[in-house]
Amino acid sequence: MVAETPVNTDWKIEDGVVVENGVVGPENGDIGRVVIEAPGVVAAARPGHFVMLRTWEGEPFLPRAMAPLSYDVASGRMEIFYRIKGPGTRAIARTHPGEIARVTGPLGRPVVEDFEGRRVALVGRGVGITPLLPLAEHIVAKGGEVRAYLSARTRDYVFGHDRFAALGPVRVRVDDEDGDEALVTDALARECEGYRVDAVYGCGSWRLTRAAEALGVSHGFPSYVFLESKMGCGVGYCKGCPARLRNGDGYKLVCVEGPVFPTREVELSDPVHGPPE
Amino acid sequence: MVAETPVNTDWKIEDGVVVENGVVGPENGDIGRVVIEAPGVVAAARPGHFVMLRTWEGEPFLPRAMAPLSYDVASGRMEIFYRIKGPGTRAIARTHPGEIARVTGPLGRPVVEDFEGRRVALVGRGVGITPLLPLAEHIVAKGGEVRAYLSARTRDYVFGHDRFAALGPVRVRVDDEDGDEALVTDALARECEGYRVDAVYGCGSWRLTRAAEALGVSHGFPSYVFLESKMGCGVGYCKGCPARLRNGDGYKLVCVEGPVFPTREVELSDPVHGPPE
Amino acid sequence: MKAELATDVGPLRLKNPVMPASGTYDWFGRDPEQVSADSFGAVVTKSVTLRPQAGNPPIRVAETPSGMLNAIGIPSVGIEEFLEEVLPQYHALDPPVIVSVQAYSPRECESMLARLSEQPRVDAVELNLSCPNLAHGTITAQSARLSAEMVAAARGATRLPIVAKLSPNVTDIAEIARAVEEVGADALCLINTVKGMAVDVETRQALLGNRSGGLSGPAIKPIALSMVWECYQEVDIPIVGVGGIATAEDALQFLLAGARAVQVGTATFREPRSLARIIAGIEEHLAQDGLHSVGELVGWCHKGRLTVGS
Amino acid sequence: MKAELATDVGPLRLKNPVMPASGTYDWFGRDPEQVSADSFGAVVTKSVTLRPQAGNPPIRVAETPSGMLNAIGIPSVGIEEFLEEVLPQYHALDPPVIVSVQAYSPRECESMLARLSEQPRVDAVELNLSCPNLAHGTITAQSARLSAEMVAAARGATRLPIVAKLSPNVTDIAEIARAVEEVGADALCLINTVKGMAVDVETRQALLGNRSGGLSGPAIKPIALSMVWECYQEVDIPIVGVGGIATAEDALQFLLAGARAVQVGTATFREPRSLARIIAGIEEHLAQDGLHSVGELVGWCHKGRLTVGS
Repeated sequence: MVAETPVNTDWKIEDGVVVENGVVGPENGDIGRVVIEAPGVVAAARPGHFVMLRTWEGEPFLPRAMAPLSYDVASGRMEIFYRIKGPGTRAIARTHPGEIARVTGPLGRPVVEDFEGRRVALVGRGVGITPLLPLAEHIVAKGGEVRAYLSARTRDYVFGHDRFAALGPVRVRVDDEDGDEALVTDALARECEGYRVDAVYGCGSWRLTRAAEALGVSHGFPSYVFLESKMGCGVGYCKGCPARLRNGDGYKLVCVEGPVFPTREVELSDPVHGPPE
Repeated sequence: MVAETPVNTDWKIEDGVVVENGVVGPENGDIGRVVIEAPGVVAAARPGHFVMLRTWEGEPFLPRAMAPLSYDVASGRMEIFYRIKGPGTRAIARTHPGEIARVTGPLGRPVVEDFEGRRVALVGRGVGITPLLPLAEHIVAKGGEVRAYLSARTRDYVFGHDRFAALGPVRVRVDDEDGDEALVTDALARECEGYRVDAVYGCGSWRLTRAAEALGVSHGFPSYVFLESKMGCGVGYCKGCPARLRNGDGYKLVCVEGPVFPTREVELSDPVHGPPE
Repeated sequence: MKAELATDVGPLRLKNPVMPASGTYDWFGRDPEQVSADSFGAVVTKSVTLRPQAGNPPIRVAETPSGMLNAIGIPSVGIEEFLEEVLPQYHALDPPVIVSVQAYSPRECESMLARLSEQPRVDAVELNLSCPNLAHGTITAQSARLSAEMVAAARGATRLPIVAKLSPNVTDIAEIARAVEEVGADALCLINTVKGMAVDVETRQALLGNRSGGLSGPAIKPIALSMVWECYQEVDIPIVGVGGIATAEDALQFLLAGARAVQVGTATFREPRSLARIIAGIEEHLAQDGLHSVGELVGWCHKGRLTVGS
Repeated sequence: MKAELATDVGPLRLKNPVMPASGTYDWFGRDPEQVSADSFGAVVTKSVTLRPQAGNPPIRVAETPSGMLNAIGIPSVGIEEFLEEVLPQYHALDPPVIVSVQAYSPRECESMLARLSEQPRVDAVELNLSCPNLAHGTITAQSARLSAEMVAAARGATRLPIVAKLSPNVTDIAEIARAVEEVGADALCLINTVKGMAVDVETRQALLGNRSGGLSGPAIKPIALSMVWECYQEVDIPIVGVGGIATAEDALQFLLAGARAVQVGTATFREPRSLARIIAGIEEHLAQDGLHSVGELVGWCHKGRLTVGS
């Protein structure tokens, strides 16, 4: 069970500054967007990385794991979308520009493959869309092609839509227009017929990731999943974020062995109690 | 041990608003001044009353007992000076105008004697000066005379000086000009020789209150003390704020049986561990 | 449809499952306008002792992370003055009155309960078993035998419902729970405060006058929940859950873990309207979830998992 | 003058009194720039078991007021892989290495300690006595007899300093402390996590995969302090204090109550630089108070009160 590639210890703790913060979409909505200036972490971030974020003193005790939509090295800023659900994300929502955001990162294992000439499908839903954008940019920068399949409750929550569109074709399904029975992976299924796909990455929906995996199996391409998990520390100390391995073969830690796993390795279902925050 | 006069249950809980807040005196000083608009509590307050104040969510868990310097019925505002010492007072210091201040009050037993024709000396030190001003105003309004004997570390901390001066003679001793050996009660001692004093009230210093009591004994006037205490609830539920009675005769509760006691009833010394916050 | 908030704690019928913890609310003959004991499921008096006692010297309370320590020491006017001066004031109140009793021996317990049984306005007694037992030099609630002796003495002296309040400072709470159930306790109250201490770095001494004290508040909620859960599986008598409840959600967690009613303590010190808010919150939650009564939730945790969709 | 931060925990000499709690820091062969285990008073490994084990299913951690619950379940590569793959990496570190050992029987304990005793880079062992004992169906640290058996087995197998880590979930912690002292423990580590539980109101089920878990963090500091205080009066071997320490002031409180060293656990999850900050804070406090060494503070609480001026 000793990690075969070294655990990421190249993270830093940085007192970033909140630059923008507010609710996305309808005013009483439950999705926030915060922009944080933390140049040290931003400069080191690669696709697949995440950060631990704390914008409050006192309670709650633990920081929150977040996967930014984008990192801008020039401005030193990262952009994070978060679902306002518990005391931590409510505290983030209350934060004002100019206030300090303690950021620990970049954390986890980045996606470092060479994408030259490779065609990659990205399947995301809700805030699970966000870690796919840095990957999309990386793939294109490395000479690959991307197609994004994005799903959300409403059009407001298709985060980074235009930026995905600048990188390749985008298919979108939103519940309130298309119904929540419609799967954005149906579009991927159709397109797989006439287009070679070399890999798919899913995030934010077990159902969509399972559908993507099934397409990979039938068309012969590998599939990967970005896992989300409640975390204690994010850095490998607490062992609190296990991903169940397939066939009951124990666990891997999302924080230091993930967050990206080949779908053949991990169970694609909810860890006991519904989606983590 | 059942209270002989009814316990004050005429308090209310009011969401007041912070109107002003800042440090008094030098910028790095440890004394804050906050003005809170809470018209319901202000309208009901009498001399001797105090309030429980909480301007924060989350930690620390308990509100803080505060004795305002003044209540202004017209504006519905109260003015509180506080020593920034622990997590509660640090949280108050961080509060901005416009934010909510939860006020429970007025609490405790007010001073309701008739002061017609009576000459009262008031002896206070530091933030312990503040509960004496509402009393001074009350005495003068009721046809009595007041003389204030005020002591502080520096002149900045002689709270309400001008307002005391508008009501009667004021004697001041500040450590950094007069030395901390000088007692403001020495002035009271001298003046007692040529001036009839009918009562003295002390607050904020065991030493000064004991000196005032001694003068009362030798000149034949009663002395009273405003006690401060760490409190759980402030309203009589928790029994957490005992004042030691003289001769080991048990305790009275500062919150519902005080905060003002005749000095002959209670021990005038520190409850075990130094001055309460 | 309005959900049914009423709940039975053994022979005791409550109009809702929320009451103050002993020593954290006091009836002074009337309430402030915003706090009405008439809305409580029951009222619980502060503990009364046989003879008057003054309580502990200062400092009696200390704040801790998400909680507080107290070393109040049960100031009490003694049972006789309690019956004459204090209890009659409770006639004005609507909810059942639960008198908390602190006895230092089974004999004291017997004699206090005999006196209380004669009173028209006592609906149940809560036995505080957590204070040091002077006779044995140990704490009653830390011994199954001593706890059983105390409850048996109470049972022999009264037909009033007996609620046994247990201490969390034990190796095996279920052992104590079974012991008091066996000798006739009608209900358990879980848990009393957890032993704790605060040190003042300035004076380099224990902060509390009594050196150690009892920890309460949200900090201990996980401990209390665990003990309610465990005892629910081990005994048949109903459980009143207490320990760190500050919100309706907290109260619901205790109901789900197996409590039939809850007590709210330290939260009242922070916010005197806590009980009213928790009662309203429970009602709202039941309505939202389409439940007919509080009773449906009690012990749900033990039924096994719901299937959760993807 | 610089104050002396070094402290002895029995035969173990530490350059400062601050170390991580087992399972809350991990040495991955190197540290991030801002976290340096070389600055710690000691390093403590996560617990190793005889055979490999995977740990508990999710959910493993839950936040609670001022604390967290964990039900990690001691994932372990097993002692052989630990000795081959993990321990050699610790050679690169300067501070003493304390290996935390989780044995499910005295026999397992013996065999693991025999293996550890052969290693050049093991400076002490910490016995985690708080996990369920499979053989007896009870928790070792909840029984003086079982605890003594385990420590005696360890003592028979090694000359390494043995630190016995006790559980707070007992009626009488001093009884357990005396029992392990008698059979040769060199030091106590007080306290392990407190048993607790979280309930998810949405699913109406226990939140943790293992249902109950261990409560840690500032919430339990008063409980830990009280047990350190109590054991300091009851045993002669040194105490390592642990439970909710997040600041230098917290650490000082434990020293005053009688701990000779402290462990920092949950605070590291919030702020990975906690240990460094606590070490610096203790040094600053000693200088401010004109103290020459950490040792002067140890157990000061027990000396009686300072006279406090008016």
